[in-house]
Amino acid sequence: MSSSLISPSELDYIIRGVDDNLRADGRGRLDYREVILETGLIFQANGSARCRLSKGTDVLVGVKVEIGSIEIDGTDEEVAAVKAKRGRVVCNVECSPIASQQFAGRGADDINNELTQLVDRVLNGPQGGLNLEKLCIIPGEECWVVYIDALVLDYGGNILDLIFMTIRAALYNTRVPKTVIEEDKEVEISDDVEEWERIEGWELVPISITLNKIGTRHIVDATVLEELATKAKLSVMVNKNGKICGIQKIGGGSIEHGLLNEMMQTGRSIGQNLILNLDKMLQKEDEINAERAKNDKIGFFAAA
Amino acid sequence: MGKEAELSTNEKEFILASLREGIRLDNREKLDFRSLQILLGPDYGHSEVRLGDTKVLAKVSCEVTRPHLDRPSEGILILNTEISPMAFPGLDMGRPSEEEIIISRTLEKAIKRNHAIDLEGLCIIREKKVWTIRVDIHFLDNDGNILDAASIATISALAHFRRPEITITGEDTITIHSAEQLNPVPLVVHHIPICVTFAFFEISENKDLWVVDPNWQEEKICQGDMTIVINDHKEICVLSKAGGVPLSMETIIYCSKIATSKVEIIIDDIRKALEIANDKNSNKNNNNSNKMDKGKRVNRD
Amino acid sequence: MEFRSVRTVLPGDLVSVEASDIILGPGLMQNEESIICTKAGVLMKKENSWFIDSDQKRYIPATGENVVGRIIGKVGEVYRVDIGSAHQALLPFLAFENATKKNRPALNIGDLVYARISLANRDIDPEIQCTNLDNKADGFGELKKGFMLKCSLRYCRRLFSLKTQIMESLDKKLTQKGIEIEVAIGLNGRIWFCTEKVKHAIVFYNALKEAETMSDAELLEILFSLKTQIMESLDKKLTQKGIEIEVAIGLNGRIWFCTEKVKHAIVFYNALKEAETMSDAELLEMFKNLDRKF
Amino acid sequence: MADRRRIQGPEVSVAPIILKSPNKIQLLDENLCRRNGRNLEDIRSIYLKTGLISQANGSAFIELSKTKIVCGVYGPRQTKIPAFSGKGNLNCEIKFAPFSCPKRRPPYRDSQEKELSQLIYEALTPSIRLDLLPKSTIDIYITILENDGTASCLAAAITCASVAVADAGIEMLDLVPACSASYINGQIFMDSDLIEEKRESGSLVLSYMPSLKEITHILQSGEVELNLTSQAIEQCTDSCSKIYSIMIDSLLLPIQNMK
Amino acid sequence: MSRHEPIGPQGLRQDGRRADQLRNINCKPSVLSQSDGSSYIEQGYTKCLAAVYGPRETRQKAQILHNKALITVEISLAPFSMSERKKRKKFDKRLLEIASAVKQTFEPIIMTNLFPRSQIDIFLQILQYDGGMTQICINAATLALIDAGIPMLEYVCACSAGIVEDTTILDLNNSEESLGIPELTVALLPQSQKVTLLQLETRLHVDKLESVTAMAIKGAKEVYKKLDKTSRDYIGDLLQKSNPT
Repeated sequence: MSSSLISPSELDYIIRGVDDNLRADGRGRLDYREVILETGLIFQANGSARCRLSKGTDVLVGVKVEIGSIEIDGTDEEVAAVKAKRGRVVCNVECSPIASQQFAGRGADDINNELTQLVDRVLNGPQGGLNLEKLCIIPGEECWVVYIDALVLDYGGNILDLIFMTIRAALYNTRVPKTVIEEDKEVEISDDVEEWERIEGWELVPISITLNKIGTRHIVDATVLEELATKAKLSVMVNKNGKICGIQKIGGGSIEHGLLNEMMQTGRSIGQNLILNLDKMLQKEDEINAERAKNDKIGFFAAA
Repeated sequence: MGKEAELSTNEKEFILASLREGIRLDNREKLDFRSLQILLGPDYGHSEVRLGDTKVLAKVSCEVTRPHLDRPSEGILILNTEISPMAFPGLDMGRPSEEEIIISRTLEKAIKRNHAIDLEGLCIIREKKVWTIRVDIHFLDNDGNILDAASIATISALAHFRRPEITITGEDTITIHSAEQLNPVPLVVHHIPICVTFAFFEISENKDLWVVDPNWQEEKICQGDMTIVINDHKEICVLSKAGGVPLSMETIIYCSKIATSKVEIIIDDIRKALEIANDKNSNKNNNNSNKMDKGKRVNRD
Repeated sequence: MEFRSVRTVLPGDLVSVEASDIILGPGLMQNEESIICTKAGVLMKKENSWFIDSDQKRYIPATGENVVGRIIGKVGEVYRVDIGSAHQALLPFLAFENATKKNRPALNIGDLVYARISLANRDIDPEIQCTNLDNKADGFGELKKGFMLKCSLRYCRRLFSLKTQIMESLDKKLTQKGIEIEVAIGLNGRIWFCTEKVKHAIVFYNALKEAETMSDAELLEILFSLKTQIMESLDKKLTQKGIEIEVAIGLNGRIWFCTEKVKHAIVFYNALKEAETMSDAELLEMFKNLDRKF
Repeated sequence: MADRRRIQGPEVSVAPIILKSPNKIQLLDENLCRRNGRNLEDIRSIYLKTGLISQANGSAFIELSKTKIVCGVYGPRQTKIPAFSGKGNLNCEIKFAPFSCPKRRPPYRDSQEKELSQLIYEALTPSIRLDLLPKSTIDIYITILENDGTASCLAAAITCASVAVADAGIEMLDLVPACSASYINGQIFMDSDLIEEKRESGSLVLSYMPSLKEITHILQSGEVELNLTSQAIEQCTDSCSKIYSIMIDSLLLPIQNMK
Repeated sequence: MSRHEPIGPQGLRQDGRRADQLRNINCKPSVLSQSDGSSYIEQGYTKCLAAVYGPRETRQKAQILHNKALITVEISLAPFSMSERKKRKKFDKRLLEIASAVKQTFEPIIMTNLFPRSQIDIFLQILQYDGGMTQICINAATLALIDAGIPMLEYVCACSAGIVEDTTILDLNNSEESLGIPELTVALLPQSQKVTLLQLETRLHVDKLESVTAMAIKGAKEVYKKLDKTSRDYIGDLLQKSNPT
């Protein structure tokens, strides 16, 4: 693919720029692009959000909650007993061919699988933040299954970080209907649109900060070209409390021991700040949405 | 499709030139169908249709199964189109070809979506047992317009088919009777949808160039096609002109009228073939009626 | 001496040959002392040469054979040509009469050519050329317009061997009628032909197609199929004179005809009888002048 | 789409429910000693042998008590459709044997196996001199015969594959030993097995090139304080150095035998 | 499931539209960064993104057409686009059929003979679905092709119409589609007034074909006005920015 190549002069330009703390779009090494956030766009979904990095990556996430059965793993009694009381989260990431021509046909299969597994691992483990026990309806039998589908609509680098941000916003936006358990164990879903609750623990859902090692330094929020110049990528998942919820090196290349510690530190501090900003934006979104609900809501892309 | 199956420039231009003069390679007029032969039987639900050199075989079979959860009181109709390299040389065996999708989707729409066969009558015990009717459609030889031939084969096979008679013996048990014991029951056919395909070549202001029932050479060079599915009540069940040369609305309306008259003739042929086949079967049944065997007892949960 | 058929054979049949010095053609294989057939077909023999004439449809190139091919690509200095064999044939730009580096043939993808196989080897892609051994075009080259019939190889071979006999006489006859027909028979199962009027080509196409499965009486066959044209022109002339004649030519040696007036029928009867011993050219001449007799 | 070429097992398989009183498993005794007699920072003993597969260019087998993994390396061979790039391709495929886990694994590659393949690829590429092998491909096939903890399995697979690549005589910058750790109740359990893994709150897999002091891969899950992570990384790099000497021994053995 | 009357006593439909009223259309060309041309369109609650790449080198050698460009169309449906979450297979027959129809609709319109041996890809992503899949795909693709600057003979605009108790209705939504009433989709070339696509899936008497088609054509013309205005405004803006007077 010609799009995955970078010329030596471009490479040199980027490496030197990073060295001088000045990137092609004027940012410093640790500056994030502006994040534009919208919620509640897909009425078929229980929750949805769209995040954009200005003039670049665009991710849309739809969350659907459905009633499903609890899967019991019979091999380990102790573990099974815990799982019987929990709901489930199912994640899926899809890179649409709309975003980049390299995702056409079967081209996106590998990256879809890699991202899906990564997101699934983070959100399904104890670090996922969500209170899965609250999603259980009848222990051992029925629970809410939270389907999180992320769709990458435009590709301008740094997809993973944006996917996590969007998922967090979409989970905030998700309304789980109230349920009543009747005598014969039939689950009745409340008809009243106003009777809903938020998924507990959404604020502890981690976000990812991806650090790109270019030359001997590292940067955050890389563009497409910068990603091509990257030697090694480290994604650090951080939650609101500043805890590390996952670390993963992505792609080829290796990282020196000392640099690794430095990158983890930076990832954590940037992540915590970003979460604070995002939470502010989410609150603002609520106000905007309330305002919008009065008028007829028109298309998000058309309005943008 | 492999490059071998393509036509040379000479052939393309020749066929176009002859169509402009109103002649087709096989001496047909532009509105003529090729000779149609429908062979039904000897088994119930076995139909072989020949349209010129195009040959399609349809075979209906049935079994008792559980119904779909969302339709507990309806039988199930499965149309299975088998496209093999036998009739389509150079077929890519990996994923379904565009051609195959169009054929199977059009048949599904014509027969299933438009409820040509009564499915509610195929329910035996609600939520537990229904008849599943399966039509296997095999394409034996493709000399063009395989879709029309397939639609004739499918509906005539369904109209010819008879399922064994059953009696409900208990809450969850039924007895299936053999043909010797009780006469098998035909399916309830609500209407007979038939496909008529048009092929369009160059369309200019003064003269439209198009034919009915294109053969494979005509199919190869046409700039677009249109399939109209009409039934015996003069209802259009499916109309599919998926792109291709732009047409004026008058042409489309005219085509629908042509299709209506073609369908009438084809349905007459099917009825005749059914009569002949039924005559044969009734003779056979008279001979067998003396033998009385014990019915097979089926016991499934 | 012609090849003559010996018997029908199937793969695995043994052929007993007395002579020791023999030539084996396609479909025969020597296995130690015996000769085994590897194809189903008719065993043919001429002196010490043996081969099996089979009804194969896939062409296997052999040097010196004439083929009709379709251009499917240009690579460097050669055309790639589909001749119906397992591999595409190569047609160098210089393999045309008077072709030079600067004076190249102008063929496009999809065009048909009539060519001769210059190199056939199972390990190399076949090569073809549009000249005879003397570097002359000799009928080879691009085939303009016209139509092509794909048929079995055997049929092509039959037509090809009868070419001189039928095709040429046919040609003559039709030319006299003002119908020009050009025919190129490829031994790769493709027959190209071209007439001025599309209608005539379709008559010829259908006649050829029908004749494929028929016996050796194809000569009559083709005549028969061209009957329509002959009759058409007859019809025209006679109708102008107010004479109508209906004719049915049976392949079993019987001809039926009918006219309104007995007198005319008798004239026709005698004319036909006379014509029986005539050459084809004379025959047509006679038909042409038939109106005068009336 | 199901694979029609082989006889299918049932679509859904369920492990039998073992009727046993749910006694709580004690992971640590009062002396901070683990169930199998190890200390917290001890790794299991390793058996590592090269050259088991005669047809492969390089191969290795690793065993950490219950965990058993075989790896075969084929190549470098010519890349079928070479895309333009100055480097060679590395193709990793990992497969759990159908009988390797408590639940039967389907015979085709599932999404977890695809991801693990990707992780092993990422861990190994920094060590292999792919820049010397343009237009070539190296195939690494790893089969897990028995799985006793997925994180430790991944680490063992990386170790095993790296030895197999070295055995194939492919130029490398360094060997890549890998090690895993589990976070349980705020303590770090090195090289945990399946029972410990099920009770963990997080895990870490680290692969490390000891001579270059570079980390080729890191994968951590679970909610952990930053300094605990740093501690775990230290412990893992230490263990990697131990594994490194075992890897060297296994590679030297056949050469010494030759003499 | 309760079936409401599709047309209420005042002649208004369930969503408050008149029989011959289109749903609101919002559209915008050039919304994506990586593609050569893109567009976003929503018709009521059906929302669709389109991206066009090309003309570019043909990816598979076997598919090269020596005298014209190859057109490919791929439609994907977001997992959350329908009321029931369903992960659709990439090769869903219905989507493939629509993709094939979209492809054939544009084949005679795009001047493919100008780009031999190359390829033009059209990708369509449905974000939310509320009826009218074929029509929105065609409309979105038209806008994206215009944005990509691919030479076309004409615009294509599509619209659907149905018939319910002898009343023809325009632009069906999902709940109307699920009633099983005849629905007809038309793709129109507004300049030459010709039809490139016409699809009907449910029984309709031959005599009624004309009136339903006429309704759909009327709708398609309105769609055309909207699309035409949007792209004219957009291009006008662009030109004004680059040539300040």
